[in-house]
Parts: sequence; structure tokens; C-alpha cells
Amino acid sequence: MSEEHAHIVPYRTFVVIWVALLILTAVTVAVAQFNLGALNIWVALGIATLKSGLVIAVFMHMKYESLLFKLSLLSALAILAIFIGLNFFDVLYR
Amino acid sequence: MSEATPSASGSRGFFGEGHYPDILGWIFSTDHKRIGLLYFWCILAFFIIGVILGLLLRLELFAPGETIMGPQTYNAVFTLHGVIMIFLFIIPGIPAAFGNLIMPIQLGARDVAFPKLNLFSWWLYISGAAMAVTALFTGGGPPDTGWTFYVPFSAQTSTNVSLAAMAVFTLGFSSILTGLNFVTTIHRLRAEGMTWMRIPLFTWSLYATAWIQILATPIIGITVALLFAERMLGTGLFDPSQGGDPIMFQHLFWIYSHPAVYIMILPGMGVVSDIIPVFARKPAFGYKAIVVSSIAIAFAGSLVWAHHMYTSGMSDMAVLVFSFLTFLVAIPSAIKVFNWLATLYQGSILLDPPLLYALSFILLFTIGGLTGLVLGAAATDVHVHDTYFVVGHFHFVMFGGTGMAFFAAMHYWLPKIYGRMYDKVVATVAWGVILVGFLITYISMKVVGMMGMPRRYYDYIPEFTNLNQLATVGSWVLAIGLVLMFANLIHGLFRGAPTGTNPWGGASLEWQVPSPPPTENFDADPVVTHGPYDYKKAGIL
Amino acid sequence: MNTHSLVTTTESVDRAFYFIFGVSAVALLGITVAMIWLVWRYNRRRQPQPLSQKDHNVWLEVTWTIIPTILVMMMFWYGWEGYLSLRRIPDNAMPVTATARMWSWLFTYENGKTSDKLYVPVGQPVKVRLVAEDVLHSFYVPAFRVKRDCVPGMDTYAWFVADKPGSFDLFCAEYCGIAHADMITTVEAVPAAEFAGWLAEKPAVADAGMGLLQKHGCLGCHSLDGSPMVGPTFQGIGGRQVSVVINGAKQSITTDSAYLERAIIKPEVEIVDGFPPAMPSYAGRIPDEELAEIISYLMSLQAGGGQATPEPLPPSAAPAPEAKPAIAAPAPTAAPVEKPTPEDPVARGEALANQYGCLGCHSLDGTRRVGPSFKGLSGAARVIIKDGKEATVTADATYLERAIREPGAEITKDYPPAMPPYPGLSKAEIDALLAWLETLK
Amino acid sequence: MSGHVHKDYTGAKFGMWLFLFTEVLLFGGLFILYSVYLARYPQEFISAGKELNVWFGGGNTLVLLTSSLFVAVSITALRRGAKTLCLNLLGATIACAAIFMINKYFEWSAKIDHGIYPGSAHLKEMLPGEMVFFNLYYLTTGLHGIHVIIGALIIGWAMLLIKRGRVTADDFVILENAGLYWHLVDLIWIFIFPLYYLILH
Ligand code: HEA
Ligand code: HEA
Ligand code: CUA
Ligand SMILES: [Cu+2]
Repeated sequence: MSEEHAHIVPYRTFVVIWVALLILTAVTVAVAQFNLGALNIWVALGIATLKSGLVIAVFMHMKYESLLFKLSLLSALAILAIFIGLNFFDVLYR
Repeated sequence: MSEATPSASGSRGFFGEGHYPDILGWIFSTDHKRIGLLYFWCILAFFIIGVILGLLLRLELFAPGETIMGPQTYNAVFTLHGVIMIFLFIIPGIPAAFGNLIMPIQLGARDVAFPKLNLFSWWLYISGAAMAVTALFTGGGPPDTGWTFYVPFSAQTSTNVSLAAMAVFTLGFSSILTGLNFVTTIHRLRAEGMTWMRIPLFTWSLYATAWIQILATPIIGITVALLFAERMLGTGLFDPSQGGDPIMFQHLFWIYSHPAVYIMILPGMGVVSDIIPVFARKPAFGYKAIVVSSIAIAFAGSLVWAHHMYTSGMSDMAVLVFSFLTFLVAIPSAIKVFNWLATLYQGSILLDPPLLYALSFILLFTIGGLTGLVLGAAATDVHVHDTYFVVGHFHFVMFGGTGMAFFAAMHYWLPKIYGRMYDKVVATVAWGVILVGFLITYISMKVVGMMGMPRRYYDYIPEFTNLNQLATVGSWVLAIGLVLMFANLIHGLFRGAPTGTNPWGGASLEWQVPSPPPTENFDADPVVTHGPYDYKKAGIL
Repeated sequence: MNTHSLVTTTESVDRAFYFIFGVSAVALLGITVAMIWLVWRYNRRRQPQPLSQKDHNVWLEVTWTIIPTILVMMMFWYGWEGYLSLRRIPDNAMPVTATARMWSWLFTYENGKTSDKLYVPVGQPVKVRLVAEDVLHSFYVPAFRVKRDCVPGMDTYAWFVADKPGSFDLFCAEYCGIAHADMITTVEAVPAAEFAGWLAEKPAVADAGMGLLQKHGCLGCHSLDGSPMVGPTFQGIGGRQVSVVINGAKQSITTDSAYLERAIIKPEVEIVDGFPPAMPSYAGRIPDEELAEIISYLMSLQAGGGQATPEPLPPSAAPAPEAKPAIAAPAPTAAPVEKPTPEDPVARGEALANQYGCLGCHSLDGTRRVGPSFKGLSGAARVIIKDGKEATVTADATYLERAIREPGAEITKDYPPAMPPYPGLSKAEIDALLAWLETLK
Repeated sequence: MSGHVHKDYTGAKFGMWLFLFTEVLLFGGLFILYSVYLARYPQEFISAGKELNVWFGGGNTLVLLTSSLFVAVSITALRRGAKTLCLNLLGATIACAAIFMINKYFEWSAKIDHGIYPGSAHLKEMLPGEMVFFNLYYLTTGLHGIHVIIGALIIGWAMLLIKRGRVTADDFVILENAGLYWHLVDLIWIFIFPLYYLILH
């Protein structure tokens, strides 16, 4: 049972992550003020991915889980990406 | 079913135990075998309703024009037939019934990982079924959209599509919970010594299936929810007059519903992979290849959905990509077929009913799969899309494939669960009748489809009459076979001769526990020392 | 592959069929024979103990992975090639528009002529533009192996060429409701000369004005059937009362030629109340004579189909069990709007019945389809259900008019309440239809 | 039942993660539509997106991020034996959920007052792409709102179990799973916010 009870994450870590999340939020709002054309959406998505990465890794303890958890998460996200991506073979070429 | 008195061979196994008496002991039980049986009987009931509706469809099509019902009724009947068969019979079919009954035992577990959740998903199944039935009698009457619910028609028709959509949502939720329960069980509850490469192929197939259930089912959830919102709130995401795109509905629908056909077939393939070695007294040939092909089907099957949409108006580029991917997914299926045949080679084959049904699975699934290739090729699909050729294809794979596997599983595992044996001669005769009826019915459909008869046609031009009549007559033969099979099986389960622990000579764990198994399956946690098809080490050879 | 030679769609699709069926037949035969032989040869009676416990063979497994892979890739390629030839339209193809609606087809030829069967010249490729007015339909001609969905809000197309004269079935292959199975007609392939004669037979019925509206894209924003789009409808636009906003002040005016000209040339000055100021100015974009033609055409679109008395149109009274119209009423957007002409009303009625798709549901020969047959309908005694009660009425002019305008009110016994309402028909159109029905007694 | 003496923490957490995947894919359907329609109507999405109020969206982002912090810290608190702190933090999380919903209420009311809601006459006058944007906006934030409420209920239930001593420093997997669910609600919002509120300002 020891495997599950390891890793009590200290308060400090959480607060640091929280501050990072707030900063990233500010950044994404700030970037949105500039017109970068199609790049805007990708920057916004990039920052959102970074933020969710932090939430998943630390708040949700994914960092401390086994490979099984990480691989499963990866496949779920990959499938979603594929679902979105394959649609564009229709949408972009219609 | 609670008064089912199982084996005379002493213990009544899990039938005799439980917290509540009678019916409550069933509908509130968290025992995987009781839940499995609840599923089994409910699924069977819906199957019988479904086939009777199929029979009615064939009667109506016996001659052009009105035969026994009007067009609106006909449209409601095929919608209902499709919805029941897909969402209430074939998707939950093998996993929820036989998966629940057998999979934990095959792993050497006492139950699934989340027994209460398991019970909850049965309740969701029943609620979804109740909603589907209610939809027939309320609102604007039974839905008339076909099981595919295509917009804009489904957003406009005055029939009770909204409630049917919610029923599908609920059933999807139930399927998801079963899936996540199974994945967790297989990861966490394997007995000591049950390494990944010692898991029986049936359980492996459930593992692959469960991942599809988890990752694809939510998409149908959101799709029908959007249809609901479109009808109720006018959200118009698929309504061209509001900037929406009806073809996107089809994409979302098939993103789930194509993987769903592999939810249907993979467990069936698992059943066959488990049965053939036992009756051939030979280990499954290419165990690893079969495992890998299951996973490959689950994955690649998620990439081909738009092969249902070649004529829909989507881009030619999409046709190219999806047609290509569709052909890739056929290869793992072919690998399995060859492996099954190779398992028979140099074996010692006993033609008992479970094997007969499994062999007819191979034949019929092959025919269905090969016609799937006709559909997968872009040019040929344009001709046969939405014709009876497609109807023929999916009855071959679903009924001839999964249906036969379901029958095989019934004849293979139910004696274990009930501790009694049916009459093997009658079962064999019924098998023959079913096979003949099946071929007559559905080959006629394929031919008439090649000639161009569109599906969902209440009426047809005179040229198509002969083949339609042949199909209808075939459905009568099929009906006789089915009645015979069910009567014999059910009679056997309740009145037949007691079976021992291992009537077929299987080497996997379920054949080491008593028939019926006790509530927590094993007296002591088992330790697995050999593979599921190692007949030498199991002492059978 | 050279798609510009005289290859028919049938030939290029059938090539793929032959290949796939051929390979499949061999595979199926092989598998079936192997299975039967194995079961016979290694039957436990003949073979009480298994001969081996072999459970894998890498070379064998690689072989039966690679060979099917090659075969399916070939199938894919044949399928794709055939598909391409269905999509590449020969340059000399004759354009036709097929309008699909619940539950009939309307074919419109280049010169504006319409028909309910698809007439094509033999040997001449035909490009069919596919338009759906209500829900999905699908254009399917088995003989030519072509099928393509008709999608609302989207243009799709198909092409084919008939290499010999004949009559070929044309089906609607996408489920579209109660009369889906009745949405069938034929392709009539006739020799080129005969076709040309047929096409020229009746002078084109489409008005010049109508053509101009289409040409200039007016119909993208203005409907002909009364439904509001981006801009106000053209239905009844000649001489109607409208409330316009000029410099923020509301004002009520009656439309006339001068107003219409202002509205086209300087649309930003007077905005019809309740509409966005979205119309672009057409100053300098429409030649004067065309502008005059358009205006006079629009002025002819008077409420009540040109009769001076503006007739209040009954609101659409469709049966609405789920609080929305049962089925969208087919909007005759693509159909030419008729001007009152001194033409024979019977002939006109027949043309209207075709144009609005009545014959999709009502037969002319007494056979029962979705709705009752037109044969002998006029003047006959009808058993109807009204407010849940049975009654017998005579199918006189008032009854028939009601049955067309608000069919939900009285339903003929034993028939489904499937007919969409046609509240937008003008009095003249109704009269023509009734006159024609009278002749079918 | 003898079989259940052993509690499988990893199994329970794994099951929860699997469930979260299904939630991700449920929203995934809406994101598929978003991506497709964005590609088709880029201009209209921008013009419609300008109508959304960044302050509402941004404020709610802060609220959710902070609530996520509270939940994460509460687990550490419980495991270190600080039960009261844990309960207070969870209470604060529910308060955040309430603030979020109140915010949402005002945001939606403002839009509805402007006549922008599914099926409204005003909406139907807009460009097709704008209609799609607003319909998607309502559906996505609506579905997310439902998840906020469910999440708050689950947190409340976990609080009850902690009070009753059923969830403790040694047996905290229910709180852990409740927290996972809450973080998911946050995660989805992390994507909704830029996609709807920030699309080119
Ligand atoms: C159990 C369910 C099931 C299964 C397993 C399959 C399997 C396959 N299906 Fe089927 N399909 C359905 C259920 C299923 N299908 C349903 C329900 C519909 C209709 C839905 C509706 O519209 O209502 C449908 C419709 C459908 C279409 C759309 C048709 C249309 O509407 O126009 C297509 C198109 O590509 C298709 C293709 C395939 C293919 C390529 C496979 C492959 O996986 C088959 C692979 C198997 C084999 C290839 C046979 C075994 C191999 C050999 C014997 C070796 C020899 C082989 C080679 C040489 C390659 N299916
Ligand atoms: C597993 C799935 C499954 C099964 C088993 C069947 C079984 C049958 N189906 Fe199926 N069918 C579908 C799934 C299935 N169908 C789907 C998904 C559709 C598409 C719907 C749509 O378009 O939306 C469809 C559509 C469909 C059509 C096309 C309708 C149309 O397009 O217009 C037709 C037409 O013939 C048909 C006929 C039949 C027949 C004759 C059977 C026969 O097998 C029936 C044989 C059985 C009997 C005749 C009755 C036997 C009696 C008993 C078993 C009672 C026993 C009682 C006791 C023991 C007490 N089906
Ligand atoms: Cu039109 Cu089917
Ligand atoms: Cu498919």
C-alpha cells in the first residue's frame, strides 16, 4: 500500500503553481491584444496547454503516478487530437 | 429468473447466496454473475423483440405496396428494430452479459473492480431501455428517423426523437461505466501468476473493447445531446440556415458509431478465439498476433468513420484518406481468421454446438467482412451505399458475426453458470436451420442491393419482388431455427442434466470453479501457473 | 487513366467491382474449403489426439499479413480510381439542376424548362447539380452507378452519360421521411436529336425577370415564398405597404416602381423596418434595361398572385404535436414564379402540380400513395377526420382549397397527416389547380 | 465480504481517471465543432467573440484557478491531519463554485438582454458564423456550468464524509477523486476561456 501513500505534496508547491497559472493567464490575455493573425489561436492554445499541463502534473498528481496513468492520459488526448485532425481532411478540402 | 433452480449437483453456487431474498436479491446485487445474468436476460428479451420486428419488416416487404402496415409504421418499425438491435442488444450484448459473467473468473478475481458501479450501469441500462420504450407511446409517437438520427430530418420530424436521443445518451453512459470497470479490473485484479500473456483471449478482446467504449462513447453522448438541444432550444449547430453544417452531425455520429461496430465484433472474436482451441485441443495459434490485432482493430477502427459518408458531400480528399484507412483495418481481421483456421490444423476436433456456432461465425463474418471491402472502396460504395447491399453487409457481420458468437457463448458458458446441459442434438439441428435460413435471407438482400434497391424503402418497384420474397421466406426458416435453439437452450438450463466443473475440457480458470460458481468464485485466491490454452499442463491431454 | 475518353461511369465503377468480388470469391472459397477440410480431417473420431501443440509460426504469420495487405491496397486503388472518374466531369457535360424535396424531384434545364423525369440525350455527358430544399435526399441511378446526397445549404453534383437509349430508374437513396420510397422517377435517355426537339418543344417558361433575379443573386437574400431572409421577401412585393426607416424616422409607404428603383440603387437611404441595413448598392452594376425588367417583374409579384385585391393569407396551420411545424413546407425557391397569364388554367394547374411536387404523394391513376389519388377526387364524397371526429364531406372547391392551404385541419381517413401546408399559393394558382383536378374526375 | 478488505487506491484513482477521459471526450465533441467552424468562419468568430466580456471570463478563470488551489491544498491538509483546515478549504471551493455560477448568471443575463440567445430573433439576423459562435458558446459554457454544479455537489459530499470520519488521513481516496473531478472542471475552462473570450481582442 506504500505506493499509494507516498508523496504528500507540500503547500508551497501548490502555491507556486497557482502563481504560475495566474501569470500565464495574464500572458494569454495580454497576447490576445495583439493581432498576430492565425498565430493568435495557436499561442492561446499553447498557453492553455501549458496551464493544463501544470494542473494535471501537480494539482492532479500525475507527476507522481505510474507509467500506466501517463500512457492512458496520452492515448486519450491523442485520440481526441486524431478525431479533430481527421475532420479537417473533409473541412479544409471541401 | 430468481427461482431458477440450478444444478442438482449439490451446491446452488451463487444462486443460493445473497443479502436479499427473491427479486431484490437480484436487482440490488453487486455480484458480477448476478449482474451478468440480469443483463443476459434483459438483452435476450430485447433481442427477441428486435427479431420479431425484423420479421415484421420482412412481411411488409413480401410484396410491393402495402402488405401489413402503412409507411409511417414501417419507418417506425425499422427505426425501432435498429435502435433495439444496436443499443439494447448488440453493444451491451457480449461484454455486459458474458463479460460480467466470465471475465472476473477468467482473471482469477472475486468480482469486478467497482461492483456498485457495475450495478449502477445495469440500472442505467434499464432506465435507458425504459426511456426508449416510453418514446414509443408519448410525444409525437415512435421515432421515424432510422437508428442514425440524421439531421435535418431528425431535427424536424414531429415524432418523439428527443426522448429517444436521451435514451441513447443514457445507454451510452451505461456502456462507458462497464468499459471503465473492465479496464480497471483487468489492470488491477489479476490473480497471482496471471501475467498479461496468460490472459484468455476473450478477456483480452474485452480489454480492447473497453477502451473503445471509454474513448468513443462520449462522442455519441454529446452528439445526441446536441440533437436534443437542436430540437428543444433551437441551437442550430447543424442547421444550414443558422450557419451549421448537417454533414458535421454525420461526422460526430460516426466517430462513435463506427468504433461501435468494433465494440460489437471484438468480444465476438474473443468468444471464438476462446472456443476453438478448447474443441480442437490445441493452443490458440498466434496468441500474440490475435492480441495485437485486437488492439490494432480498436485503435485503427477509430480512424475510419467517414467511410459511411462517401456520398454525403464531404470532400474528395476525405474520401481518399478514409477509404485508405478502412482497408488498413481489414488486415487485423484477416489475421484473426487465418489464426483460427490454423488452430484447427492438426487438432482433435469435436463438433459440439459451441464450436459449430463459432465456425459459422467465421464463415458469416468472412462473407460480411469481404462485402465490407466492397463498401470500403470508394467507387463501389457509391453504387451500393444506402442500398440493401449495406443491409446485407451489416446483418452478416452483426447477426452472422456477433449474433453467432453470442449464441456460441450461450452454448459454451451458460452450462457453467447454470450447472446444467442442453440437448446437443437439438442444438445442432437448430444450428443447421439457422445457418440455412440466414444465408437465404441475407444473400437475397445483398443481391437485390446490387441491383439497386435502396434501404429504408417501404415500397419497391416490381423488379425487386422475387428476391424480396426469397428473403422473407428465408426469415421464416431463420425464425424456426431461432425458436428451436432458444427453446432447447432454455429448457436445458433449467431442466437439463447436471454438468460437471469442466464439461468441455477447457484450461482457463472458469473451468476450475464449480458449476454454478460460488458467490466470490474462488474459495482461495487462485495462483495461475500456465497459459489459458495449455492443455498439457492443465491435465486435459 | 484517361477519364476524358468515352468511358461511362458504369464501366469505371464496375472495374472495381470485378476486382474486389474476384479476390473475395477466391478468399471465401479458400477459407470455406479449408474449414470444411480441417473439420473433416482432424475430427476427433479420425484424430483422437491432436497431432501437435504448435502455437505459432512466424513465417506463416508474416505471409498471411503481407498478402492480404497487398490485396486490400489494390482494392483501395481500384476503388479510388473509379471514384475519381465519378468526380471528374467531362468538359462537354450538359448542366441540369435536380431539386430534391419531400418527396419528388424537379429537373431544371439550361433554358429554364422543367420536368419531373430526367431527360438526357444519349452519348452526351450530363452534370447534375443537386439541390435539396428541406432535408437530405440522395440522387441515385443504379444503372449508371452514381449516387450523391442532396444537402440543404450546399451544392453537390454528379455526372453520368447514357450510352444507349432507355428508361432507367432514379431513386432517392437517403431516408427522408414517410414517402422516401415514393421519391422515385426515371432517367429517360433519348437520341440527341429527339432530346433537342423535346427541349425546344414548349417555349421556356421561366421569366426573363426571374432569370435576372437569379443572375444578380437577389435571391440569396430575398425569398419568393414569404419567408424572411436577410432581406424582406419578394412575395407580394408589388404594391404592398411597408414601413421604412428614413434617417431614423419611421414612415409607411406603398411600394411602386420608383421606390423599388431607389431600393436597388440607393438601398442605404430607406431601410425596411426590422431588417439590417445590409443590402449593397447596385448602382452601376445592373444595366438599365435589366433594371427596368427586374422592377416590372417585381411589381408583377403582387399579393394574391397579381389580383388587385390583396388577400389575407391564412397563417400556416400545420399540425404541431411537438410545438413546431411537422415538416418544413417545401419552399418553391427554384421554381419559376408564375405570372398570371391568359394560358389555359388546366394546363397551368398540371404544371403547378408538377412544380410543387404534388405528384410525389398523389397518384393520377387511382393508386394509393402517401396521399389519396387525384383521380376522381374533385366532387367526390370524402370521409375525413376533423378534431378527432369522423365526418363525410364533398370535395368541392372550398374543401380542396383548405386541403391544400391548411391540410392539418381535416385529414382524410386512413391517411397519415403528412401533407405539408402550402399557404403561399396565390388564388390564381389554386384556381388553376382546381380546374385541373376537375378534369381528372 | 471478505473480498473487499483490501482497498485498491490505485485502482480507484485509475477508474476516476478513465472517467475523466470520457468527460474530456464529451467536451471534445464540442471542441471538434469549434475547430471546424472556426476554420470555416474565422472572421465571424472574431467579430462575435468581441461581444463576449473578457472581464467575466477572466474573473471566472481566476475563481476557478484559485478553487483548484484550495482543493489541491485540502488534500495535503487532510493527509497532514489538519481536518479543520481541509474542511475550510473545501468550503471555500464551494464558495468559488457559487461565485462562478453567479458570475455566469450575470454574464448570460446580459447577453440574453441584448437578445442574443439560441433561436432569438436578433441572433437570426447575424451572420451565419456568428450564430454558430453564440450557439456553441451557450452550449459549451452551459455544459461546463452543469459540471461546476456537479463538481460542487461532489465536494460537498466529500466534506460530509470527512466530517463523519469516513474519509481520513489514511483513507482519503474519495477526496482525491473528488478533487480530480474538480480539477477537470478547471481544465476545461482553461481552454474555454481563450477560445471564446480571447479570440483576438
Ligand atoms: C459488427 C459490426 C460490423 C463490423 C465488424 C463491420 C466490419 C467492416 N465494415 Fe461495416 N457496417 C456495419 C457493421 C459492421 N461492419 C454496420 C452496422 C453498417 C451500417 C450502418 C448503417 O448505415 O446503418 C456498416 C456499414 C459499413 C460501411 C458503410 C456502407 C455505406 O453505408 O455505404 C462500410 C464502408 O466502408 C463498411 C466497411 C466495413 C469494413 C471494411 C469492415 C471490416 O472490419 C471487415 C474486415 C473483415 C474481413 C476483411 C473478412 C475477414 C478476412 C478474410 C477472410 C481474409 C481475406 C481478406 C482479404 C483478402 C483482405 N461497413
Ligand atoms: C444484431 C442486429 C440485428 C439483427 C439480429 C437483425 C435481424 C433481422 N433484421 Fe435487421 N437491422 C439491424 C440490425 C439487426 N437486424 C439494423 C441496425 C438495421 C438498420 C435500421 C435502420 O435502417 O435504421 C436493420 C434493418 C433491417 C432491415 C432493413 C429495413 C429497411 O432498410 O427498410 C431489414 C429488412 O429486411 C431487416 C430484417 C431483419 C431480419 C429479417 C432479421 C432476422 O434475423 C430476424 C429473424 C428472427 C425471427 C424471424 C424471429 C424469431 C423468433 C424468436 C427468436 C422468438 C423466440 C421466442 C421465444 C424463445 C420465447 N433489418
Ligand atoms: Cu428523398 Cu429519400
Ligand atoms: Cu463503419
